Amino acid sequence: MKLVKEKLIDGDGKRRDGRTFDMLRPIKIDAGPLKNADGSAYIEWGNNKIMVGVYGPRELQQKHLQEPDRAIVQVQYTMASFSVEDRKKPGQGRRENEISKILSEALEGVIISDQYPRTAINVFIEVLEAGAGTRCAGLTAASVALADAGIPMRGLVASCAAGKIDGQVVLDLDKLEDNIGDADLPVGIIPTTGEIVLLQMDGHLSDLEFEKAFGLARDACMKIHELQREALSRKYFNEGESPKEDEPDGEVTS
Amino acid sequence: MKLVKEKLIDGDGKRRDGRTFDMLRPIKIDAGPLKNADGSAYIEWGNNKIMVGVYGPRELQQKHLQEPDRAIVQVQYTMASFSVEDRKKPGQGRRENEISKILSEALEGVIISDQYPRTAINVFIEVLEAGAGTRCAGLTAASVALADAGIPMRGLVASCAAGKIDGQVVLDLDKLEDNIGDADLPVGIIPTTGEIVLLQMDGHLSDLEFEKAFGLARDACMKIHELQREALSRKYFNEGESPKEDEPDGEVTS
Amino acid sequence: MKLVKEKLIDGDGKRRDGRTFDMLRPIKIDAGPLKNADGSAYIEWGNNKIMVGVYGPRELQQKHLQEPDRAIVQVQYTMASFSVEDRKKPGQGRRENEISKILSEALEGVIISDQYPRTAINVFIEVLEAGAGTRCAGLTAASVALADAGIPMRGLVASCAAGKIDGQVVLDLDKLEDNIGDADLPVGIIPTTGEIVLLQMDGHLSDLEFEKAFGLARDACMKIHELQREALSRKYFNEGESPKEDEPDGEVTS
Amino acid sequence: MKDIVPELKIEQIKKLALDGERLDGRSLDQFREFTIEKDIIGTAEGSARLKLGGTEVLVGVKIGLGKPYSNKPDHGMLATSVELKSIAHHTFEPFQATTKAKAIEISRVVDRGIRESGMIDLEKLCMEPGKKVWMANLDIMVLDFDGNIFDASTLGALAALKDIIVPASNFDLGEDFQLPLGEMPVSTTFVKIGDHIMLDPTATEEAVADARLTVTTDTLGNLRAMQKGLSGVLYYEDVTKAIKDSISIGNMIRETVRGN
Amino acid sequence: MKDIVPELKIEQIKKLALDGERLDGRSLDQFREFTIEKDIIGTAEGSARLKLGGTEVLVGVKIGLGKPYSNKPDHGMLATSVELKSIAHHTFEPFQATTKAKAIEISRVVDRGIRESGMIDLEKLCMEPGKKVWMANLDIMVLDFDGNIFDASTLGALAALKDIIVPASNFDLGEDFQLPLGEMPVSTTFVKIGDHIMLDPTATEEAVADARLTVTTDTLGNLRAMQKGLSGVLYYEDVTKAIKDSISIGNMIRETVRGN
Amino acid sequence: MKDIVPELKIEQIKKLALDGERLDGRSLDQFREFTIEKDIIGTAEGSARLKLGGTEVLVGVKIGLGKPYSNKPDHGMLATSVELKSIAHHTFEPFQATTKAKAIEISRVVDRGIRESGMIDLEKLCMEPGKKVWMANLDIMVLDFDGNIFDASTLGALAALKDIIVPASNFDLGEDFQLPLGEMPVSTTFVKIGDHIMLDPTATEEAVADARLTVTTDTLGNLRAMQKGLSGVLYYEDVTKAIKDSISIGNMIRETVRGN
Repeated sequence: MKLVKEKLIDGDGKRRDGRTFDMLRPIKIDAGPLKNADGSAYIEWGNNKIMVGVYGPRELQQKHLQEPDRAIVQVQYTMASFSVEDRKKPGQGRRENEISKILSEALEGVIISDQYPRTAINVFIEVLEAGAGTRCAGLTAASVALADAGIPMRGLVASCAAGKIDGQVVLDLDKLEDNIGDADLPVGIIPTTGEIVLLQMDGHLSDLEFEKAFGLARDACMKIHELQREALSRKYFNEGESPKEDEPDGEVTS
Repeated sequence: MKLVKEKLIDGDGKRRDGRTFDMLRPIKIDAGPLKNADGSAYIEWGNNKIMVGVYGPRELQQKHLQEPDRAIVQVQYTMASFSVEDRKKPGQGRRENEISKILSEALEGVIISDQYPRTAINVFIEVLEAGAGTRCAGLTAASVALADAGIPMRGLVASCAAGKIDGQVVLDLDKLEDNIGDADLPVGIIPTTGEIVLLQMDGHLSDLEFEKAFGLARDACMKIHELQREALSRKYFNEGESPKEDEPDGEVTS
Repeated sequence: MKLVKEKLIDGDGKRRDGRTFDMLRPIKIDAGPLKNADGSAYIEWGNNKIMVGVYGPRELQQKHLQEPDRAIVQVQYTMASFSVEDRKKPGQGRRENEISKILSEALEGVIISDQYPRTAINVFIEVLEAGAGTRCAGLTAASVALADAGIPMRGLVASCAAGKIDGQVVLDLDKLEDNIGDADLPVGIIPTTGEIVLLQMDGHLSDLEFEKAFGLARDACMKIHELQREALSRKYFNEGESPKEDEPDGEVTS
Repeated sequence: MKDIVPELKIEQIKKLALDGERLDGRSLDQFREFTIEKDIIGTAEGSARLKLGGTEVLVGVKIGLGKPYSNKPDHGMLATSVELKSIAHHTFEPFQATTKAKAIEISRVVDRGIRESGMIDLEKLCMEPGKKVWMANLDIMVLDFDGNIFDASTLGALAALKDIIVPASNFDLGEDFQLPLGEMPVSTTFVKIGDHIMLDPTATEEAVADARLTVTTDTLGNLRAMQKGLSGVLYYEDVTKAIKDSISIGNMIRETVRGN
Repeated sequence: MKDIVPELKIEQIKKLALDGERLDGRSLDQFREFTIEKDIIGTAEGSARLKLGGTEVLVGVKIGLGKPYSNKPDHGMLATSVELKSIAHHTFEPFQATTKAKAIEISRVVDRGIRESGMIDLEKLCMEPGKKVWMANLDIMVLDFDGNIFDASTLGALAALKDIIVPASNFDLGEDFQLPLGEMPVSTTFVKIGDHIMLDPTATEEAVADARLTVTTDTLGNLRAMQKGLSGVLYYEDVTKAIKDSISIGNMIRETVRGN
Repeated sequence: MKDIVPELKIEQIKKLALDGERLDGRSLDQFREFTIEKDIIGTAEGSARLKLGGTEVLVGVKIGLGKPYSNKPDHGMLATSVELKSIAHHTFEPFQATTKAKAIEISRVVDRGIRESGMIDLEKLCMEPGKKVWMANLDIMVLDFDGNIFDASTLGALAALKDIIVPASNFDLGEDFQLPLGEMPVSTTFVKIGDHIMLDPTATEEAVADARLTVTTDTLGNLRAMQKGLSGVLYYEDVTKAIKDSISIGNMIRETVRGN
């Protein structure tokens, strides 16, 4: 089996699924689908299907990890065995370990955690089907689940990747684009402040391409932020597609 | 290597080892063979050879498992690497884990454990040679070992399986009968009260066959119960084959 | 690939690297190369390259291992994955586990540890390249690292192996000699007192050969002891090859 | 400190049970409503999301090739796992021995029900005896827990196994074909609290139960698997009643699943 | 008990930074001196000891044969590990989850930098597509820790990978040949403490840092890998400044390594 | 809290030893009685139950096929394990590092004694060099513990290995044949308590011992393996005395085993 490098963008600038360079895949967010978790969210983003549950703040069992002045955030990002083409072996792999760590750090910077000393906030990100961009989708859903749990945050984190395929900078790579593309740049920000909480990159980007890719991702995060607020509004205000105008923008403080 | 379904019962109703449908394999029980364990028993049952040792009640190291009003029972059922035809890999397998759990529960319901809050009673069942029916043989021996340790119980548990081979309900399957038979029904009861503490089944039984099989197993448990009492009598009263007439039936309370 | 038994000693009594039966391989010891460790030593001995770091005495995390009247010594002997011809798999193997245990015991007998109740002294022996005799080289370097950490000892331990090749008793086997030789006898002693803290042997030795081999190893330990003292002197007294005459012989008490 | 809440709860449950009632308004032998969503995971050959009351499981089936077990050289293979994910309940800690043991017991009971009923016709999944057979990895994730994972898992597995296409052509092994199925087993789980037997327990009922009994039956009303659990005892009459109920209720459940 | 020392340390570091100074006398964008010893391990095809200030890593590369990944059947393989050995710092406990997670993150970032830059020409390491390829095991041991293992590891890896002879003749696979190398990536790691961005942090600086950013660049000044860490946030300007610095400083570092 | 009992016990043991006596009435260089039951496990090619005083071990040997070690391509394989089962003593916790380390040390010493004496003629167990050789899995379970597992294990292993039939016909590899045996090594273990050397220590003696020495000798009185243990020191005279005793007592033990 030899991978032939397919053409990912056609003459009209259309990608294989018809998107232009600056378009997101379809995204659906549902706030609060789980009964037991203190907060939860379900996201479908392209082929990605991810369930997130939040427990806490609750007493941290491992005393040596307790922080005397704040809650710690423990994200556990896990791929279901059936979430990928070749069945994933049970147990946390190194990739899942790394993503869990960087998502923990990303959220810890956003949560106003000094009200909860010596506790842990546990965020379980269960990837049910993986189709490229799971860390961004997971982080996006985790924000919603934390808000659903009533945990005070300085803002909702929205996350999205940009990348490069066929030498062009584009938004939100799908699985094939990610596999045979030239670069991937996952970004997580608080859209209301521009603070960057997640930033990774691998592949091959010039500094100008980086600027363009980052811009695409940042703009997309604004749109994703709207979807997050709509999901929360649907749950808490029984509203339709748009949140209240007078609600403080993305602020979810208790 | 293709398994040809052998005939397990001949025209005279005899099984491969000459037993009729309602006969047990030979059983030998020895109470108290070990010096260090607080109680112990060794059982040979057909080809099964099993050593059981009991420690406790003793302080439970893992605080989070302590029960404030009673002792917990921790059975560890282990197969020796050489106990089966194909060498068993070291470490507890899933089958051993399940059997340990159901035997723990079976014995916990029998032990009068409220005198020993926050402690554990550890029962180690070491299968030295396995020849079908190890969980029943192990449970039977564990009862004797507990009695040998002086742990108060509401009664001795006796255990035996019935099953179905060649379409007929029979008692106490041996290894080949178990492998190619139609059903297996392990039962553990307190013969003096009829209380069921262990019940599993797999295969294919109609409700009438179940009744017949359960009846066979229950009757066999009565006989096994006698063997258990004899083993304890031999140790504690230096008697021969029969226990004292005036001893309370199967009751081993301190 | 069939191992042909090579001739290890030539007609002139010379070994493959030119050594006679009673010669050591070249040894270089450096005291205190590491900044963070409380004490450290680096040793090159033939092809062996070993770094040793000491931490402690420090509070022992695992309470159940604490000794109320003394420090315990925990040696961790580890081979780097690239230290041997066939890459070593990660994780502690059984051989490393055994060597860690016997080296812990060897050093525990030498350290004056009753000043430090409930603590641990951790000795990390990192084998960077292994060329036969790593346990002796590691023990020798560990002594120096402990002295560098200021931990009081009844004396410096020196260690060396003797063995048998081509039927002759010789000192300090190299890798090929160890692989195809007849016997190996690692010895660790306090040269100033003759106390034996490490002794292992495998292969084939008569009692007379044992006596000869032990004698060779003991004499070599005297020389190694000098090298240890020189290394410490270079660090602490900025001296050349020989330590102060009036320094108590090998005593390194605080 | 002894937790006093369970004792109060037990009293309440027993009192209600005297009138044949339960905390959530069901009768003692009533199964909760359940819903099934099928084929939701694109990377799995079969999948289903099953909600049984407040319990939710997600089941995925991956089909691959493997070397058969040496004692079943001409049979395909089934491997069943149940994961009690931390996301599902605050007491689930997958790395703790107790959670692990629970998950193993459930997965083995679910596996036996499916295997012993012959639901999957494993003999038809042999490609080359002793060398190459099809293997179904049946993985069950518990996402939300309100009791009775035994039955929720079996039901979810049934739904996920239905209508699976074995992707033989992907492996250059001929044409794709439908996973050959036989019997459709249904498991029903009862708990005993005091003298009362209750079907399909909630998490609250399980927490105070004395004994548990799972009975798996097939279309013809035959027993295919049973498992008693917990440290309380059962009497013979408890068991025969459970078997009787299991057969009749199992048939109703089976019809509902078939309809999906 | 809350440790008060870090807070005092932070104040001191921030105060110095206002004047562009640091505790060890460096300027904010100054990389520490480093030394490289090459080919010190006889049992490894490549090796190097790298000291960067008080940080010391030992890198060994073993070359062997393996079966290629199914999605890269015609590529050789690279496997990178970083070990935070207990010998290196009193806080490193390799069996604790936190130490393990740190080591995994570093090894994956180092690996991505090397892999994505194409430093090793993996396509030239295929012997038989889908069956047999050369595999480089790149193992990095941290022996002494004073901050910035990210860059120390990448630098040590560069040095160890240079001039490796693939021992093909040992495996009866033709003549030995030089490991084919392409780009030489350099990683530079910054921390943000308060409003200040500092290059190549010491252990003390890392301990009080708010955020961390590693930027790996190639000869042409292109980005090959980036990784933000820690729970503090960065602003876009922080990132673009780091990229700019990384490119210029990376070139200087690269020259130094080439000289070795 | 410091346990005072061992100190009292030490005093008593030392006092007795001055008169050449021990707690259980033996002389200092007296080995305990032992009994051997052979071939008790039907599923093992070889087995034995050995009781040495209050110590009981069960040894099973399974014979199978395997790929030889790359550095011994024409030798059969031996793998020895010792398990310190919880059933044997209240201090044995197989998952704790200390119990595990003890078990590993014992198994390696037992293995070296058997391997280095050439007891099993491994060269005769090669079927196809580099590809297929016979493998003996020697598994030793400790069921009851009253000291000196080293010698009990070696003795049990000797008994279990005697008269093994290699089941070649089961594997279509020709006729069954007797496992080829050479030397019969015997190990003797001493402890030093204060100034006294005692053979074959009980659990009580081991608990208070300063140092331990195991010496394995063959028929000709040659040394085959030695192992010093514990943190006390030995003097050269202690070792030479132990070797002398080991040779003479080893011969007596060997005769007893041969008789079984």
